[in-house]
Amino acid sequence: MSLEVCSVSFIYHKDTPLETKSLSDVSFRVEPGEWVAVVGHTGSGKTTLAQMLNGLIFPSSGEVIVDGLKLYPKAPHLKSVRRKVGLVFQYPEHQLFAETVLEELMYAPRNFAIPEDEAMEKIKRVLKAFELDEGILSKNPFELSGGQKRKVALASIVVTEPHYLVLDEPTAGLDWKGQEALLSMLRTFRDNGTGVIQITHDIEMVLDHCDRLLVLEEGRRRSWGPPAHVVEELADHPAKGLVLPDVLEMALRLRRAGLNVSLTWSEERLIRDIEKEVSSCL
Amino acid sequence: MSASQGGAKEVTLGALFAAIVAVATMIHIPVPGYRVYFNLGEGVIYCIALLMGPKYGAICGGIGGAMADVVLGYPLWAPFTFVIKGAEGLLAGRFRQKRKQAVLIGACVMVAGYTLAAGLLYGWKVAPIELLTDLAQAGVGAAIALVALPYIERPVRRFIGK
Amino acid sequence: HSLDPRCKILGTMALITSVFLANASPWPYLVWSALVVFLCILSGLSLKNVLASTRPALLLVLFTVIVNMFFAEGEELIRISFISITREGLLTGIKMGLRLYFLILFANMTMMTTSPLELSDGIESLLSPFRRFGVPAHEFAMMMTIALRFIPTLLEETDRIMKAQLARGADLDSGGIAKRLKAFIPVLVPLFVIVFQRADELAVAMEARCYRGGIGRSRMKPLHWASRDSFSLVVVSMICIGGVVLDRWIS
Amino acid sequence: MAEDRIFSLRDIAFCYPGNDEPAISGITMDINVGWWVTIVGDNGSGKSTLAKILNALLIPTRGVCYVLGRDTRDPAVQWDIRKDVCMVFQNPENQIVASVVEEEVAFGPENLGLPSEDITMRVRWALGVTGLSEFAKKPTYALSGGQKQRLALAGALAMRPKCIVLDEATSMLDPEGRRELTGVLKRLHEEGMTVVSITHRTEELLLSDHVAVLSRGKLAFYGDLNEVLSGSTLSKLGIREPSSFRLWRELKGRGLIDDRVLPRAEDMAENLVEKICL
Repeated sequence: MSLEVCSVSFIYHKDTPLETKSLSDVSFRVEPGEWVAVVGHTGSGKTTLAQMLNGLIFPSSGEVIVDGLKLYPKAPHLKSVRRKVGLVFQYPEHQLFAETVLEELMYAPRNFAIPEDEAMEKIKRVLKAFELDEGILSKNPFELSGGQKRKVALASIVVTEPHYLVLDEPTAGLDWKGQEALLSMLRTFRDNGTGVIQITHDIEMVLDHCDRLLVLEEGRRRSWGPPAHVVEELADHPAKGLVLPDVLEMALRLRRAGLNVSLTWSEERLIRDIEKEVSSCL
Repeated sequence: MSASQGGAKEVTLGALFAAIVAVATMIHIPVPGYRVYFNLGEGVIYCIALLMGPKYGAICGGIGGAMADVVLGYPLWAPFTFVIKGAEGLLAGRFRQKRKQAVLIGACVMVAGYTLAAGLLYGWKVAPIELLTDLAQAGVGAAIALVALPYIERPVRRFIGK
Repeated sequence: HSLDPRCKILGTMALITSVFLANASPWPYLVWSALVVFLCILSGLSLKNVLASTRPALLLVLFTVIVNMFFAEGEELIRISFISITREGLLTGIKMGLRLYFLILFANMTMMTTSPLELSDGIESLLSPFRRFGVPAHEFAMMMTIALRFIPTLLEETDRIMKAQLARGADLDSGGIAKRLKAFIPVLVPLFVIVFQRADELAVAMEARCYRGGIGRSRMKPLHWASRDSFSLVVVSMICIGGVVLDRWIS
Repeated sequence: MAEDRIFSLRDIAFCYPGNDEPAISGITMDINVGWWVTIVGDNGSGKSTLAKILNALLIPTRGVCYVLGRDTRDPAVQWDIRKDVCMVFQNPENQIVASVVEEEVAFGPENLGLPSEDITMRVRWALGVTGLSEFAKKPTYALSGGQKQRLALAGALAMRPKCIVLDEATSMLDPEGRRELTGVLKRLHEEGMTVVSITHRTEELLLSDHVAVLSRGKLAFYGDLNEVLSGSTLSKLGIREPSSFRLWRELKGRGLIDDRVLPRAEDMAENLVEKICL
């Protein structure tokens, strides 16, 4: 049981003058209950990768295998894979359409032919997970506040209880508190056995949360592994378009100046290291 | 409150409606079993006409439809489309109090208009064939509008109020 | 190519009208063909590209020829079971087809030498004399400009929404026609919401940049009607009239 | 009225029609020419409403807003105010009118009815300042997010304004786009442009000299940058502080860095190394 991406490449507008390579030879793997962050600059191919994970587009070469099922156009199991892999687009509230929140949440279960009463159970569970009141079900999704709309949009995807959840910049447009709330929710999903794949350009946001990190640069895999390992790899040549967290940036600069501090993104740790260095210098 | 002047809102609304009609016209839905395609353009024109009235109906139908013709590579039809779909949107919007009638009137204008245009351009012998495809297209458009409109109405109501 | 767009619009209109009027004999088509070649040389368009641009419509032309051929009464030439091709049918078919083809040719040539922006400027300026009768020439052109700018954006947006709904298990390409149309509701509704939102924000952004309608507005590239515009228009009109007269005179 | 005062807000409140709760209320603040003021606050704190009041897109329902001494309630001067105070909005898509880059920049000056040579000059200048000269004839939809936002800025600059108001202008951009945009703004500011920037990215505070914090429609804090940095003003108001700010305070408290150093990783690291090695 895992979501595997094996040396995948993708070319847009193949065999036309507009041909552009968006991904080349990218591999990684997500297990249930694991949080993987995909980080890269705009145009690094991360959105293309996201759409590949649930069969909206298909690799030009290489394969995507979800729990043993290979994805290809018109695969008979395509729909069941889409149920297994929930995909949250950027600004998911832009896909709301139904007249009530209940209808909105019922949309995916109906498409996946989940019996009504079972779907109702799932809806109740998802409302609880998102700390939403059941009274919201009868409301019109368009009359909710921005934050609630985002929650409902997320819930409408999570409701089918996918094994893997892919999110493209899920915190875009949210303020700090909204971001924190969303991340803690993702943590809960991860802890309950969902494989979480978060796509972002903000490495600072994910360093503390994710189990493994995939860094993309110009469609290629620049680095892959646990955050500490990736940070180590990126230390000398940061990937294009990535802004390292301030603390890490500072640690890097101090190391380059010959100070013995660890490559850390924790404030306390850095301060402790600096103090140690200072006292040893004196 | 707002210090609005010069009708920027009217212009942007008209422009975006035209754009959405053009885009919807470019979306083709194949009919299962036949090599025939329908587009969503008609339906979107009716929706806008019924929501916003004759002015925007005419604008979105005329400009949007004509632009789709140009973009899709049929510039010769653009002036005809401009007149026909403009009138279609206008009339559907004019009689929007009764939705079904309004859509029916719009559909009649469209079918009659294009049949006429086809007669002029391709010769009168071809017109009946055009008439058939137009009838089907109009039916699809009317169906989309009547089914989708209740869904569209609520989320956009707060925008219309202003 | 560098002619004033107003000249091109009027010229095209004249050409199209005359092609409509002159359809009794084949001679005017020689005139039109010569004109097409001449205009290509003048505007630097390659004839091949111009002809290629008509390709999507060729099927239609062929269709027109065939239908006109079959449904005409007159002297029978060939007969295959109940379908017969008559002399008159063949002639009208070819004539209608040719006429249609030239109409398409002229319309395409205009589009190929005129940017949509110039076109909307031209339309605005041609309509402006009617302003006093309540024709909103400026608004009209402004709407065309903005609509043009938003078509690619909305196409992209549509693609995104379709994919988002597919990810939620939507079925956009199977089932009967009714089912398919219904499946598009979750695409249409978000699209409408986005359009209204966009219109709102864009209007504010335009007002913030001092937009207040067409009054007192100037242009970075104002249209200039030069003497060669008048000259070209006169020449084209004369060719058109000549074509029609030739046609009438022969028949 | 002092010549160097650009905005003067007196007890301003604004209520959207059909809403009982005012979006902002009781706001009194002055902004001088040449300042860079950052306004921070959570979603729904009324930041955008305040921005629109600054260039007469919204007229306060209570109180008065003076822009260069002119009352925004007077319809006769609203036009002039918008010439002097230009805005860049959050979504670059929703403020671009034309399909060609140079036409887009020309839109504002065209609205002012300027002669065409003037417009051409302004367009060339604005595209140069924003580093978009090479894109003049390109279609606008082909630009990247950061480029689109710089285009929006160019469109504003072509009006030759005295002040630029940014309404969350960086929030939809990636780090690269953000850097591109703030780079241009920094240069303009050095040349004397007044900047009012509304954001929820507190890192951007460092660009400014004055900071205002909005909280539920009220002005919770307004003062200069040093005041924000040295105290824990932000966290007390429930606003996230960038980790560099906390690091800066910690290091300063221990006497490891100088007072004049800004809380930026590179500056602090440099200073620290200097101090330790000496």
